[in-house]
Amino acid sequence: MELTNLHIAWLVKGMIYSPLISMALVLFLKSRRLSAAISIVTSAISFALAICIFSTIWNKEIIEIRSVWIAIGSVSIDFGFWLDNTTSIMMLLITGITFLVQIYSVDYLANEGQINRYWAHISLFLFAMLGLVVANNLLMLYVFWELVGFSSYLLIGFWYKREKAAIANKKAFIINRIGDLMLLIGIFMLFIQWKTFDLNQLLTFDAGNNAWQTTMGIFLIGGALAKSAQFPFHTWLPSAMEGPTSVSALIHAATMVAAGVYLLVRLSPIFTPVVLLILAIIGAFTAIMAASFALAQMDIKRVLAYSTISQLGLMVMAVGLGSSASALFHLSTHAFFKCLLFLSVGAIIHGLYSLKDKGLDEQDMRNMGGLKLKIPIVFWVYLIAATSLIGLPLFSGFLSKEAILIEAFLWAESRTVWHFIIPITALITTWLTAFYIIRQFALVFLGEAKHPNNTVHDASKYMKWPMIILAFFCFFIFFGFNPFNANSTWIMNGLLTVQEGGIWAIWVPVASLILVPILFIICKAMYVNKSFVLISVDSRFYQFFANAGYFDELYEHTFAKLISILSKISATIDKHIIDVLVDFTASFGLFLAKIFDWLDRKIIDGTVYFVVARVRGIGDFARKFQDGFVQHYIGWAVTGIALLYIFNHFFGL
Amino acid sequence: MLTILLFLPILSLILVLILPNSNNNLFKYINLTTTILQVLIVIGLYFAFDNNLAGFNSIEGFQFVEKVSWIGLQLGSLGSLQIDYFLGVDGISFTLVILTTMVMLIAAISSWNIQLKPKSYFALLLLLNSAIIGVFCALDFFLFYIFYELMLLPLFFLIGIWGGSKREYASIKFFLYTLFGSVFMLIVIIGLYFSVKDPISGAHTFNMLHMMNPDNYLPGSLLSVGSESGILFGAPTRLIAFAVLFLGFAIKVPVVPLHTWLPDAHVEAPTPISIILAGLLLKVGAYGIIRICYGIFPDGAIYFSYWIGLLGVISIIYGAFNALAATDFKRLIAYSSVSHMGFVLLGLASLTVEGINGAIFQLFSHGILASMLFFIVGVIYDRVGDRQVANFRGLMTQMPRYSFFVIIAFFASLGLPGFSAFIAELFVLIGAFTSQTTNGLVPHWMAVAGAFGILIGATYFLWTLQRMFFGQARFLGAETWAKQLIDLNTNEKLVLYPLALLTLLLGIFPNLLFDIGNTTINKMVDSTMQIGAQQLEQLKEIISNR
Amino acid sequence: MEYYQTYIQKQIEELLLGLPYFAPEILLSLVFVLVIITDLVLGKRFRNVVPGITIFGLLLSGVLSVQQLATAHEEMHLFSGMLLLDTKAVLFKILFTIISLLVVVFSIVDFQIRNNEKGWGEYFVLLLGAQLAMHLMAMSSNLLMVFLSVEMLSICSYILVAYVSREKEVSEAGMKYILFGAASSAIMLFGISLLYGFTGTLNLFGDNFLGELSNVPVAASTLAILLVFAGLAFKLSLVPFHLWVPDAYQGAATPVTAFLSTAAKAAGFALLIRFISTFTYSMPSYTMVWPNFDWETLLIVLAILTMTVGNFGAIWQDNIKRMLAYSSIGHTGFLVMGIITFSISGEAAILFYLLVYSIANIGAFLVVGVYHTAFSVNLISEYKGLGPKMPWVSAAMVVFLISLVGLPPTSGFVAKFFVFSSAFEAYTIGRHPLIIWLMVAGVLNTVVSLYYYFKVPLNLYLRKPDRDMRPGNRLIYIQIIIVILAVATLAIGIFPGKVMNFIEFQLNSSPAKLMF
Amino acid sequence: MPILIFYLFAFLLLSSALYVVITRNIARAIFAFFGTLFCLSVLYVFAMADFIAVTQILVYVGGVVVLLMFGLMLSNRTQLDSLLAHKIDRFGRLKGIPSLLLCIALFIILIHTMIISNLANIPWIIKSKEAETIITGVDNTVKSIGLSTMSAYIIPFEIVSIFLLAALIGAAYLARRKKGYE
Amino acid sequence: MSEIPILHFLIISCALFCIGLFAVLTRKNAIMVLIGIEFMLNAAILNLVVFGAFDKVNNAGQMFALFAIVLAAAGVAVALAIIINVHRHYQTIDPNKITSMKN
Repeated sequence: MELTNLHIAWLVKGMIYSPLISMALVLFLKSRRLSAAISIVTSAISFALAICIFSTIWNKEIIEIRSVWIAIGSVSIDFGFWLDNTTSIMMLLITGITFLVQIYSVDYLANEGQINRYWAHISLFLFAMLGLVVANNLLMLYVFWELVGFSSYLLIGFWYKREKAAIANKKAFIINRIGDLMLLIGIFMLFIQWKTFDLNQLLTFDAGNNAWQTTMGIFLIGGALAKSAQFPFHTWLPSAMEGPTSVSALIHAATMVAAGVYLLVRLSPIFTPVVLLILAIIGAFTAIMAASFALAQMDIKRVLAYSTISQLGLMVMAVGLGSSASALFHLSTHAFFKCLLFLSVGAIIHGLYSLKDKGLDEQDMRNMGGLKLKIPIVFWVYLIAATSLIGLPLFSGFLSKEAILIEAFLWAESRTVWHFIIPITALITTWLTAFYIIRQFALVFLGEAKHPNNTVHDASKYMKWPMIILAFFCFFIFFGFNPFNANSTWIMNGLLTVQEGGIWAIWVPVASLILVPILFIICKAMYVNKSFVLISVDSRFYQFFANAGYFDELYEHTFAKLISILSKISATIDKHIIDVLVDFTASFGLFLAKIFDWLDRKIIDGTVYFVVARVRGIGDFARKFQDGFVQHYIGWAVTGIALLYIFNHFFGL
Repeated sequence: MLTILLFLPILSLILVLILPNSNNNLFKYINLTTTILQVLIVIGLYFAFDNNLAGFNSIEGFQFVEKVSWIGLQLGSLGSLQIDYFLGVDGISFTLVILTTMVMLIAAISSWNIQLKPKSYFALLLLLNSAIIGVFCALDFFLFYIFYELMLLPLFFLIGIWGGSKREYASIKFFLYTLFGSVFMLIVIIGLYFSVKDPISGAHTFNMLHMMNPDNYLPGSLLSVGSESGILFGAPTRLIAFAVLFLGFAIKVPVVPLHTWLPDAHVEAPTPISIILAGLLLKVGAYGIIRICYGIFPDGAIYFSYWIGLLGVISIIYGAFNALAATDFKRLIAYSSVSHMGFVLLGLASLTVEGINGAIFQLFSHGILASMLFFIVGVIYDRVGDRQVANFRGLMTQMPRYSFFVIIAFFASLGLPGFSAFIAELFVLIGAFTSQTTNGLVPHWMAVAGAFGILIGATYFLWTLQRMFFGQARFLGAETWAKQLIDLNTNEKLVLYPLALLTLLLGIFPNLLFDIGNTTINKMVDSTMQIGAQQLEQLKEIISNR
Repeated sequence: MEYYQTYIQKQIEELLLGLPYFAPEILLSLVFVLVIITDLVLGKRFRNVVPGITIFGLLLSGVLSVQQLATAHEEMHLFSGMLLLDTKAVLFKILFTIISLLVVVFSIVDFQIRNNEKGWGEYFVLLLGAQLAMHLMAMSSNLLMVFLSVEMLSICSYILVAYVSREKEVSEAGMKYILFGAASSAIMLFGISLLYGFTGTLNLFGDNFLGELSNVPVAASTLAILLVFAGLAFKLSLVPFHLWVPDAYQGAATPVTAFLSTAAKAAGFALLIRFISTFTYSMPSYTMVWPNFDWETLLIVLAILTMTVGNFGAIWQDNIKRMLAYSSIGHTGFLVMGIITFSISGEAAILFYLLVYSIANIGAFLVVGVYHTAFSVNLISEYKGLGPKMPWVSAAMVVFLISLVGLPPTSGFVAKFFVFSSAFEAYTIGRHPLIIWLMVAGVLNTVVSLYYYFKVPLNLYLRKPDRDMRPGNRLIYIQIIIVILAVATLAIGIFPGKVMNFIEFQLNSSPAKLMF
Repeated sequence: MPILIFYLFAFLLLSSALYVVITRNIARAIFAFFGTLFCLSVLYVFAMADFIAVTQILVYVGGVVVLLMFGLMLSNRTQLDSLLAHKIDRFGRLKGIPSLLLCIALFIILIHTMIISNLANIPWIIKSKEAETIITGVDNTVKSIGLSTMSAYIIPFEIVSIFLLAALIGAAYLARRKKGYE
Repeated sequence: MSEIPILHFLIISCALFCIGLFAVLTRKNAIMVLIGIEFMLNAAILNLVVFGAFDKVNNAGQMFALFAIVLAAAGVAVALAIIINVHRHYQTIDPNKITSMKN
């Protein structure tokens, strides 16, 4: 059956509104089961509809469904849908992952009170996110953009009783708000330039290369960078880990943070070269920076948070390089494996809840170790996801990551030598990525349990299946039949014409993969076999071999130290420069506020007081004459006459 | 119908005065009934209201018009004086009339627990009600002025008798400030009256609509455009008159730096009065600017637009920073009002259809949200008699329902899409942004600065949320407070639900409100730009000829 | 001898012709004498006979005055130009009657007057004398009559101020008042003698008065006019002749203060208007003023000074009567604002203002009297928390004060509006730059006046009483009067048309050239 | 000769008036006041107002001065007892300097005005001289005053009677101590 | 009359007026103040009489002078009564010491 636009509009509306309805219902439900059920069912409906829409529109003509929302003066704001391949992928991704994460959450948050809030907020998030991706104009996009931020705020603050969560969600929202306003200003500038908010018209405009458009571009990317936690806005994301892990998985790894990339992809046609270059630089820098931060983390979720930032950096870079398709492709693959990583980490944390009772941090990797056998399901899905993140062949991560890297090298090739900094940075990032994720893997799963008598339980039913499903999506087969060529994947094909990698198509995978085994060995030596080294102190020779020629120590003292120092430096920069800047801005704001407050009290009210005092002063002056001496009264009166006369006489009154 | 709307409270007032003091509970029911009836009437009017009529400066566009000669004097050499009882609403004023009845209803419900001298309280409240409706409906300047001044007195007592600890200071400050603004208006009113004549009868008139038509100005009069006589102290009298009127209304809006009465008055006033102050009184100022400053002196509107915009931006940012520094919850909200009203000014200054629509929308939206916010403050103040931010922590655990509304109100106020404030601020900013390119009145940087204000707005609201509502429950008054801080009761929910729904409704379907005013605003912008530019040209010519 | 006979005959004929137009005054004189006699004969046994007759006489003279409205449309020069009867004068006379009636009623119930150790017969006698003097002031067209009527009002006022002689402050007030007043009238008399010397006539509306005055140097005529003006300014309490006001008002018994601040002031205005109209009388256009004396600037400057001094002086006062005294100085400033138009509308504005102001002011003094009687309080700071104790009276007080501030919907607002209007009209005609400043000063003073007036409701309602106060004496009748006055204040404010149209109509019915 | 008398009395008038102002002895001041008034009445005669002169002596000298004397005796017995007022500090006198300056200034203004107004040539006076309607020594002013009182000035005359009655009643009221207690 | 210029009369009256004023302003006895006022009044009366000499027809000057004398006398009587009243309360008639009412 051929679906008309009208039908599709209904489908889209159904997809968007079903979570909204669920939110409205769930918000006022006390029942745990019912609220979960409603929320999940509506997500499922959305997912089903998304599939339906996807199948209708994939690789077909772009469909735009318009209806006017507000029309005032020259401004007309639509509430309409823009359905193209990008949208349909995003839709699918969002609804699918949300659905899975929701199922996961049933068990994950089984012991939380007021759980209906959670379901409502997740539904709200889904609604907002879907609205964001189907929006046919920038203002509508902006509306949902903010709503997404709002739901993220609510979800980060789910455990609002925790002081840290309260601070974290505020931080997240405010940093996002900065970006939002930049975006809004950018949208307005765009409106002034082209008198429209519509996305479809955007594509027809000439990118041009003037200062106005560059400024506009900078404002526009500001919003995206904040949402995608890119330098210099990245600090909120690690803090956002204060929310439940399922939220981190869904919002702060798979979907919402990717919205920034989505926006960049959407807007990339109108970016001037300068803006694109800025994007590439910021993306690359963020990628390597975040990756190096991840190395130094001990909190299990923070490692992943930095990892997310780093991966998003790669995507942003890809957009900056003009390769939106690879960015979007990486976005999709990353969504699955990063979500899976989070979910498995969540399962670990959930399994280690008993640590909490002992006053230990259940998220600290130093308290873990040797979990491989205790929680096999989690172990396996984690392994798959991590492998995908590292980008080993046969996994989806390989395809997308290599696509970006190859694009980067191709891009640099056509430019100057200096431009190679960016692809090389990206390459180093992939190494670091491998390093930190192996490190985490080693710390958590390998070795021996730090707290052997601790009870750990594996993923339960509701947690298990979503992870397993996600794990499937980490394999190449879902994206294309050629495990080595990203260009053959359907997503890439569906998005844009892609250029062939040429020589880089061989070089880059080799370069990026060559270190992985070595890194694995190093990590294992450093983090797993450390105890072994310590125990066998008696034989230096033995030790030399046992330690593989003291490579461990060598790494420990050079490599690791260096990395540790570097990461510490980076962390310091983060902490003492960016945060200080943020803090400074905040304190400067407070300072300004104090000044204004003072102004208000002293100057403005002071002026009022001054006036009042003058008034009283005049009154006092008038009063002086009234001294009670009647003769003085007469004297003043006569003086008055004399003065009046003199005035009249000399000045003609 | 407008007369009924106007005099219903007066009738109730008389009823309240007649009834004996003994039955204290009766008065609040009378007041409630009155306000409910008013809301019903307004709902009826809403359906009878024709959105397609463009009012602003032509009588044809006004609806529910009532005109009765009120004071007619043959003043010898002054000519004859014609003052009418002249009511009517157009898109702009009708929006505000709707707001008035709703806010009054809210105030009536939130006055439920008034124990001190209920008779006087409700009598004054009813008087205030009538006066505010009158201000929005009056089309005769004299009538407008009378209602405008009449508002002050009940407020003085309502703040002064039922207010907080510094109520005396606050009430007299409020009174002096606003009177200072309005008495100067009197001179301009007289000047206008001398300059304008009724085109039909030829008598001097206070009819605002006649004042808006440049043809009705007597040639050679002080406020006429095209002659030497319109010069005072070397400047065109019209511009001076605009400035004077603007000053008067700006105090009420309030505009930084004329705002310092507001924090005191709002903080000291009892909750229902704070609601009325923020929800309606501030709107009266803005309405005055629109109807009178812009309507009668379009040349001034154009001439001063830069400065009005600047004042708006200063108010936005300054108010926001002050809210950030506030330690008193209510003071914070009060300053946030200053900030939000700055948007109204910015929108007006832009003189674009979008900007002014946004400004009117902001008036309505802020009316609802400010009511909600002040009510929210009132809830905890009622319970423990304290509202220092630092004295509360983790209220969310203690009062989840309450916090739910707090979050809605806060996020609606900080401009979250889906709520009315977002639409308002959006359109104001669109207007401000497009102004430079379409009519060149407000530069871009002001729009950017206005947007910056939104950011600070987010900061103080979120900070307050974090400090007061999140975290572990911990109060200054410890156990006692914990016992007193019970969650919302039915009465309070009855107030908060409609408000929350309303702001949501308008956020999603802004056309409900835009439709009422749009035609009128279109006309307003057109005529203001056209007539104003023309007049300004003439004025410049005269000045340069001197 | 025959010459004298015919001369006298002619004079007597004129006298007889004029007498009918003099009926209210004759009646007042008769009642004056009657009251003296009744007081002597019946005063001790029937206390209320004297005030009764006074009220009756006032009413009757009021009725006669109203009747004069019909005849006074022509300008009537009576008794060889001693008096001039026109609608303006009649309207003023009606105003005086209304005020005096209120004052008499007030006096009857006033604690001080009622319980005066020396009785109250003389009090009403003197009130009647003052009333007669005011009537004459409104009609004077001869410098002799001007001086005579002013002196008569002054002397009666002096005694009235010093009437409650048991009180220390009363006698002090009387002494200050009489010394200041006598000096002022001496100055005025000197001015009159100079005017007489310069013109050779005492008749202000004679054909040659202005003409002769134009023949002397400007400086000389200015001096003479200024000296005469000083005497009037003393009655009006214009700056700098206001200094006696606070002391005298504070010291005098409350009804007397009410009388001085309303009736005496109104009479002063009647006379001032009459005196100034001399300088427009024989001018070709009624808006034209004799060029040798700049009345406009003088009045503007004095109006600004007066309202400023009055209102700003009031800020500091704690004694309610002293505060009201200062405020009455301030109101003089506003009233003078109405004069500068030299037009009917200005005159009408003044009449309206005076009426409204008098009602509100007497009302306020009545309330002061009630509080004094009921709670024995004199200071504003002692008014704490009294509002709810006497709800109607206090509410009425608020109405009066609002009216005095000039806020809608009270009549004070309309009055202020008219006065400002006439000032504005003066500006549009003459474009005198100071008028704008006068209006600005007026506006600022309004704000200032709010500040001190509202100290009263502030204390009445907003503050808690220091001690438990119970009204000693409820004074039901006076409360009713107060409420009626408050209602009148509101009613005139909402429907000013009737009153104003009446005044306008009456004034306009006189020939235009007489109007100022 | 009469002119000399005029200037003599003018001198006496002013010097006695000054003495009244300057002297500290109240009793002497009152006598000097009496002298001043007498001198004034002489000047009235020079101004062809014989009846006024007589009235002046009767009313003022016979009435006012006596009244003042009584008033003084009633109110200021102590000062009358020690005819000489007690000495006050010299600087106390300085307080009068502003007043003195004010009076001198006023005097200058007045005299200046009188001189510039060229009194002898005021038109109506000249006209009156020409028409010979000035009062001369042979005119019977009493008669003319009597006629005026009964004709043109009858209303003021009657009013004055009421005025005096009011003043009388008032003064009597104020002076007595209590009702029925004279 | 004719031999003495009007100006001379007026100089005398002006001087008397100012002397009276000086008394009013400086004397520390209410009765002396009254005397000063009488001087001022008499100065004015002198003016009236002097000018009245040229006004034979109406005789206004002399009439006015007559009235003025009478009024002044009445004024003195009332003033004295009040002053005596003051003396009863304050035991002094120095205006500078009777200042219970002032700001």
